[in-house]
Amino acid sequence: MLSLLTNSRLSIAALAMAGALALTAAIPATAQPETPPESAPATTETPAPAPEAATPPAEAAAVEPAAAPVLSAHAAALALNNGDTAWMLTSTALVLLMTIPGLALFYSGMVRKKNMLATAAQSFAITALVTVLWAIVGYSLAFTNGGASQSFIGGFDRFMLKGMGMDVAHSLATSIPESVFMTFQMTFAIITPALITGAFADRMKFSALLLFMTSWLLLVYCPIAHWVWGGGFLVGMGVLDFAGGTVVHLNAGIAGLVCALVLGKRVGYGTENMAPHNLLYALIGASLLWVGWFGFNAGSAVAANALAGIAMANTQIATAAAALSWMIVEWLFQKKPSVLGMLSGAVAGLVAVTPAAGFVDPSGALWIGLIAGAICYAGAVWLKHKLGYDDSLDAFGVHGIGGAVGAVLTGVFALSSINSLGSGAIDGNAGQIMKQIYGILIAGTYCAVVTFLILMALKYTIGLRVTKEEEIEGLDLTQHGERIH
Amino acid sequence: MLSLLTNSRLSIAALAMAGALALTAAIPATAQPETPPESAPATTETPAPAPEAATPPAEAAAVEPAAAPVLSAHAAALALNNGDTAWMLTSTALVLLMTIPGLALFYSGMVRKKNMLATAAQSFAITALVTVLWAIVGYSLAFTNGGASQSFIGGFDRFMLKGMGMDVAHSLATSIPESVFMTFQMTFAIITPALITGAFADRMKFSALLLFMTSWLLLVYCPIAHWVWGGGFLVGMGVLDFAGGTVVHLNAGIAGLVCALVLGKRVGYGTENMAPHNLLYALIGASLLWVGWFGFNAGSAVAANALAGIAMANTQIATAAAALSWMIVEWLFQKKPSVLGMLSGAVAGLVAVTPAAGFVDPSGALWIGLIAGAICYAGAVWLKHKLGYDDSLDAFGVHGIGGAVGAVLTGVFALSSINSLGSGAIDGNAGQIMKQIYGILIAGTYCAVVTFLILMALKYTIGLRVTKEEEIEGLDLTQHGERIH
Amino acid sequence: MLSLLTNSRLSIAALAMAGALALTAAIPATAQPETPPESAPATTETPAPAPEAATPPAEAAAVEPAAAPVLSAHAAALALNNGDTAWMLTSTALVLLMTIPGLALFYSGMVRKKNMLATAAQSFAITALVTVLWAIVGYSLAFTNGGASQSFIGGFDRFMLKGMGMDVAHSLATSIPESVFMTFQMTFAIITPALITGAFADRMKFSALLLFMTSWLLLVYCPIAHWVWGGGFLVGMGVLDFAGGTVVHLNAGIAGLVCALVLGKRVGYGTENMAPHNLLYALIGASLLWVGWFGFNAGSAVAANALAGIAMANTQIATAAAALSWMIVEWLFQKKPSVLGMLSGAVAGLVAVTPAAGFVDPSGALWIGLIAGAICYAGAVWLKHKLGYDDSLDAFGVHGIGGAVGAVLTGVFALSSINSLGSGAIDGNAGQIMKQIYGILIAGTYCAVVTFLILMALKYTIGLRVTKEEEIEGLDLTQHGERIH
Amino acid sequence: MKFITAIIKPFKLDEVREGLTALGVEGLTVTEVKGFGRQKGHREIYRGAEYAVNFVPKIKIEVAVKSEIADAVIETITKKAKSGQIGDGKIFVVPLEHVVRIRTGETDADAL
Amino acid sequence: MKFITAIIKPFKLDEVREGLTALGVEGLTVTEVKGFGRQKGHREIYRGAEYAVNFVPKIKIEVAVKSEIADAVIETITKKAKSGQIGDGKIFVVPLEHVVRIRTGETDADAL
Amino acid sequence: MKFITAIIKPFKLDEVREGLTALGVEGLTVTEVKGFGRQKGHREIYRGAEYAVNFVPKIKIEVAVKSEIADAVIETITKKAKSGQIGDGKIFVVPLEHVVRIRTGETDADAL
Ligand SMILES: Nc1ncnc2c1ncn2[C@@H]1O[C@H](COP(=O)(O)OP(=O)(O)O)[C@@H](O)[C@H]1O
Ligand SMILES: Nc1ncnc2c1ncn2[C@@H]1O[C@H](COP(=O)(O)OP(=O)(O)O)[C@@H](O)[C@H]1O
Ligand SMILES: Nc1ncnc2c1ncn2[C@@H]1O[C@H](COP(=O)(O)OP(=O)(O)O)[C@@H](O)[C@H]1O
Repeated sequence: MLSLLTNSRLSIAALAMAGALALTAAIPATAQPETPPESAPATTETPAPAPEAATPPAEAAAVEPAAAPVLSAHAAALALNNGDTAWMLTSTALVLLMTIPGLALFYSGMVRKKNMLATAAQSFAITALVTVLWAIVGYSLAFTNGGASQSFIGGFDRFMLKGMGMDVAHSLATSIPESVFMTFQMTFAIITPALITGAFADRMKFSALLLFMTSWLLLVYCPIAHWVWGGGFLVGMGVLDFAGGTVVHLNAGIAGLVCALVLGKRVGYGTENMAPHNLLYALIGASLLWVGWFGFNAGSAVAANALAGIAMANTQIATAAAALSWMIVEWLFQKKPSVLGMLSGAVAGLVAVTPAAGFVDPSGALWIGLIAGAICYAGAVWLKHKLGYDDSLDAFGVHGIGGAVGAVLTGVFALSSINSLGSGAIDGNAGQIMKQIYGILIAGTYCAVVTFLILMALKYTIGLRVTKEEEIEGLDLTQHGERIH
Repeated sequence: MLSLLTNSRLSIAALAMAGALALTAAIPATAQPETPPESAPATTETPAPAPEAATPPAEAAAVEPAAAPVLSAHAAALALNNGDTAWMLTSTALVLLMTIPGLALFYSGMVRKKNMLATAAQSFAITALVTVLWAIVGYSLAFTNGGASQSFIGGFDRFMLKGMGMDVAHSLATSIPESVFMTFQMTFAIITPALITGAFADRMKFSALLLFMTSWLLLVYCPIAHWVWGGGFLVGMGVLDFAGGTVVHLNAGIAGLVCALVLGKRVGYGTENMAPHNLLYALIGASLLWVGWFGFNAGSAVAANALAGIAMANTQIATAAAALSWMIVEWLFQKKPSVLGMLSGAVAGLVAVTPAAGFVDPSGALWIGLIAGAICYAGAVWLKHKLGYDDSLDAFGVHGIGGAVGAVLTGVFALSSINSLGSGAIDGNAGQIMKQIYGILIAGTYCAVVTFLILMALKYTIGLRVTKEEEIEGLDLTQHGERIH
Repeated sequence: MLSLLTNSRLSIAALAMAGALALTAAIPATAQPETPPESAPATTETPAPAPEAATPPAEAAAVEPAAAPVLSAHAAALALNNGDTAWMLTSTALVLLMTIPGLALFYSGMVRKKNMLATAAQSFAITALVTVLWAIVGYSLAFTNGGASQSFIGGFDRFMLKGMGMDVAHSLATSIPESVFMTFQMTFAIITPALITGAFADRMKFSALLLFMTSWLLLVYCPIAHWVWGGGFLVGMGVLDFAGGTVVHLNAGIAGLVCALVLGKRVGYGTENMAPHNLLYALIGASLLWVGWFGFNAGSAVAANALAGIAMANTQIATAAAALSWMIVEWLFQKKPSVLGMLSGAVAGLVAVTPAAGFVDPSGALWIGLIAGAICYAGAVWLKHKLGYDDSLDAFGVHGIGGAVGAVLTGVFALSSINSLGSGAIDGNAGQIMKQIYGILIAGTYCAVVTFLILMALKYTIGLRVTKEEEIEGLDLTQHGERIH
Repeated sequence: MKFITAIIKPFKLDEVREGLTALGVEGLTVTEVKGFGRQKGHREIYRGAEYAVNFVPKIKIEVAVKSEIADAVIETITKKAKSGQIGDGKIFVVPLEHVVRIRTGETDADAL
Repeated sequence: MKFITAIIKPFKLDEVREGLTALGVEGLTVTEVKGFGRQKGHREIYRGAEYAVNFVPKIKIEVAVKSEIADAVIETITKKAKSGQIGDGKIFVVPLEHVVRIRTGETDADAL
Repeated sequence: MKFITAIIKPFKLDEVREGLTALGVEGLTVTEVKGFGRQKGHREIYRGAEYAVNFVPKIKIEVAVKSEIADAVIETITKKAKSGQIGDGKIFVVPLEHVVRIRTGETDADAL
């Protein structure tokens, strides 16, 4: 699927068809509704060594009788653990930091001066837009129980967040208030669409962007998040995705590729100088992505425990390994180790370790980083030029490919000694690799098809792209009436 | 009062008089001294669902007999909760991040190149200055028990922080060490004066700035903080201010307006091009303000619990709503959604939700954001030009107006189901709105009068403003002997 | 010793000899092997007021029987405290933030435009490099038990981090998972070499940098960290170093001085304009260093308790005092308070309070800041020009001198009422000062000698410095093939 | 035709441009330059390293005009750019042989 | 010899440079300038404060050539820099008396 | 009078300025420009996209002088700006008809 998707000459019709087929195939495979969302990776933790893990359920049970009548199906009584809550409040701040200013700067530093403000503003505007959408209905669709349609999508129990009381938790994380869980998940819903903007940098209308992202969040992100985390059908299939390699990165990467294909190349692509204006901003951005990713990955333990600890260590190690790996490969092929290369490698490592962070040990993380750095180098530097699509800032090259590599390698390196919920090929469970690939195919296909349909709908109504003149003058002035002086 | 204050043609004498009157009026209303600071919003939490809330007092009581003899009136024995402490250490770091580099960049990106360093340096220097003042006497004045004068000002029990031992807590927050409480409050005392600098950007002497801020902290900030948080008379009046809408934002905004009026307009205002030099810095700054504000608002729960959780969720939602609201209004009126508009809207939302964060539910927060974005747009874009004062970076337009809007709307949207300490008009308690307005009037008047007096004292001694030549050459070179190359 | 080291005319041979002698002298003084690392400052806390401090050991003891067979000598069973873990996860993120983007920007803003990317990239590349080295063998060498050689260096029990299981803690910090302890310490190992780069900015080859840092980490940092924190001989001598004044700052400063001497001056030093290109970056960097240092110093309590609280308060106060102190001294001598001066003062204060943060009270911190600001001003502005070495960004002037000043003043201001493990001259224990000086001499000498040997080895093999042409063209283009446009 | 180059103080640019437009000049080209002259520069100090910056920011205006209006142009610039303070700048006039408007190919007076 | 100054649109620079190289021109000097002319600028708005920016980014090419090839050079620039849209720019030619190549001290035609 | 334009290497600016001051030249104007000539530029690579930058940073000095000292000025620039390496730059001299000092209205030689 992945290789299909990267082929720009593949007819769009074929793509849509493949997607439809894969989806149809997927439906029967998931006909076990009402599965409680108990086994979502985000909650997994090795039960033995964490004494607090034992207590909360007990307390929760004790408290539940009184609170039960008003609780929605996805909810549970809060069994507050202040330490876990402290870490999740912090993690939420860290993941927000990834998008603003992290991703905003990472992308802004890579475009030409005339588009720097507009590029950063896309991340900022998406942050505001998704927050409101998530509070109104997005969270509810992704994380509540959808009843009959639970395998595919949640319900409206938390429409406008009503019922999210002070003594309630989500059943995925009973030791923290549901408000914290909801906001933490919100930051994931924010960064995913923001990542896509790298693919179509320098050419989408700001108004089209807002409409595209609104549709994409509700039609693509919320369902897929529900499948993987909200108790939907992918959970039941045993796909391992610790912190969102598939939901966030693969998803954003595939959507980016479709955007790049549908919008077409930038004016002057290949002939004009499109060198990044100021990579120092990109370096600040990549650094904040790195730091913030501790919240993303270690926060996905939804507790301040050994699982969070190992996720943080693995994140750090894989990221560093991938930065070095990209650097070395580039040094060999291009004679110089570029700064943008180190940054790109680091981000590739962060992406690839995301599904694996709470399943592998540090040597697994080291390998994942080394492999992801080299493969994403090939994706961003070679494949793109080979196939000729203009994925401007390599949303697909880094997040799509990195996400896929990470998902597969999670199937290779997962160890049950780290997390009882998952074991991979080196742990004697070679079948996990196929499950991982299956997860990639289903999510990737669905994402590609629906993204394509949304783009088409917009293209033939309000239009997606600025005019050629506007593109040449730059998005800062034409979309926002401002510029950097 | 607010509308009076915004009228630049209002004679200064009238202003001073009005202030003096309001103050006199306020004094009798607060003749209940020795009120223990039990009901300060910062400590409020729904007692039931937080199991740890029950335990600490018990332990505290057990420990107290031994420690009691040495404790000051404001202090209590420490009943350490590591989770709460972890979150408050983090919150302190987050609020510091708001000022440096957050606010420094937000403001610096909006001025002309020749003043960028000096503008950022004002925030940095204030951070250093206020830290030292706070440690010496500021904290003591604001947060200790002033004995006979307790309604108006604290005492000297913590002069040089003496007595702040390892086993002591502030009675407002017994689960965290007093050192953490003191430092957390310090970060609020830092950002408040720093916010004012936006009003007189590009024209105050650096030496005058240091003296003004020293006086202002001790004569304006410390008393008002004491009235609201330290057990002073505003607590007893039932004014709701969760995280400092009045103490911090309204206060800074009013002071800013007075500064703008007293210092006068920038040379060339209205004729020369004063376009912001680099709004990307402003975007970084606004983003860090947003992220750091989690520490400001959720940290004001002084615990890692459901109150912190709802405060964080509300902060996120109101901010996003205000960013969208300002953006849409501007799009309608000016034909383009500017980046600076989105940033300004976000900050307006952050300001407005500050007093409300721990009292309202997410739909209240959504409304607060939507309203604040639109009103602050009017304040910064319309009112200022209408009345003709030069509040250079809209300290009053955003913080003053946003702070007032937030205070009033807290009186509208507060729900006792969120926080037992407060209920507003939609909860059947319409009288709360008047209390909120009363709080605004008292704090605003006091601030305006004393700020004015301080400025006058400095104006006729060392002088406030750089010379016209220095202003034209820029503050970077003339005040600091440096520049951006 | 310090004054010897700063004398550029001191013959290198003499330096090496002095080092060798001091080392020989040190060996007998440390002939008590097998000392358990119980008294390392990082774990110290006043035992009484922290109720959780009592519990964990008990639990640990209870769990140990089962887990004991597989534990390495340095390890213990994990007695998880979620609050402590939450804070240490956060602290790790904060310390990483110090290096990327903090230090990267602090340094990058001070160089000329043509070297800005390369300078920032040095911090970024070191982050990646040290992470991998630390995971493979660095952590093991510094923090495991070296058996017979334990006084000098750890062993290979954690080679590739094997055995770092989910239920294991380091015996220095039993309330947090070893993975968190390891990653927290990793961030210290990252920033130390990165600090050195300030000394040789603008002239080292990128390839030489990578090899130098690899050798330096393993041959200098790991041993010294082991002596001070890993149970090595300096612990036994009673040297007080709360958060790494000697291991990190003095060490980096001395190494920087040796680098500056060996590499020689920049082309054009003293004749060409080498004014910092953009001090706003430096201001962002210094601000992030300040914020991140809360993780560094308060995180060194390895718990979320009163010790962390006082360390944070002291950090804030000393930093502010030093910023003001440098500012005032500069104002007197140079007629203007420069922005770079305030930033430099703040960093000097951060450095100087590092060894003291968990041993002194706030007035001690105030004095430390005031003294360090003034002395480091002399170091960076006067001594350097006097002696004529080109420590480009004052790695020695700020970190070396500040580290030494802080170490000595810790011996002056330490109070046993703050931390039972240390008392200084004002507490009646004047002898502590000599111990502190002894610590400086031993670590400084060892560092100087080994750094010199590594540099010589590289100089005569692959070469250290870029060619004169490359230096003139700038490192961005010549080392990385990129530039800021 | 004449090719007139004027070095002026940056904040005088708008006034000069308006003055010239009023005279009927339809185009001009502006460059940010640094001037060295009687007007002094400034000193910058960074951690004790002192740099004397001898150059002052100036604006260079280049305008090609028909010989008939050259004097009026010079006079207008002189009037509008004058602040009376040192550093007001200079005007240089060289003979202009030939002009082409790229868009249309028009030449000389037609191209101005 | 002639000293030719051309004001062109920035994105035409590479084409013009290649055209001149093909003609045998071995050197030229480029400056980023701002042009005022028939082509309109843009407006920026910041919190209600509106700024009309009348200047448009342009590139100035300066090239000294032997008189013989001056016409060819002018023609090439005209051809390569033309987009047909307003704002394409102008070419100015002034007589050049003397040229020196600093490195060698060669003068005039030899120095070009 | 002569209007002398010199293109030099950036790091030679201070030497040239001092040399000219010694000659009695009281003013000059400096512009940052990019030169194309025999000296090669550099290549930049960003994620596989390669950009050849053909232009090299240069400094342009413009100085108006009395004809009498023109030769001395040219000689001084040649001497001070020479590094002997390719890319040292060129000097161009055009006749200068008229000069005005804006502040005083002085003209020609008085204005220099
Ligand atoms: N001989 C000259 N050649 C070229 N530019 C000059 C010359 N003399 C002065 N200038 C320019 O004019 C500017 C103003 O000159 P200056 O001597 O400072 O003051 P004033 O114009 O009042 O005499 C200088 O900064 C420089 O840019
Ligand atoms: N008289 C002039 N003197 C100097 N530069 C001029 C003159 N007229 C035009 N220019 C330059 O040429 C550019 C293009 O001119 P413009 O009038 O906008 O369009 P066009 O070249 O199509 O007529 C201007 O931006 C300006 O830089
Ligand atoms: N014919 C020319 N017209 C305008 N500028 C020129 C010309 N030839 C050279 N230059 C300028 O002189 C600089 C140096 O020329 P170059 O050929 O690189 O070396 P050299 O001066 O040593 O021959 C160029 O970068 C360019 O700016």
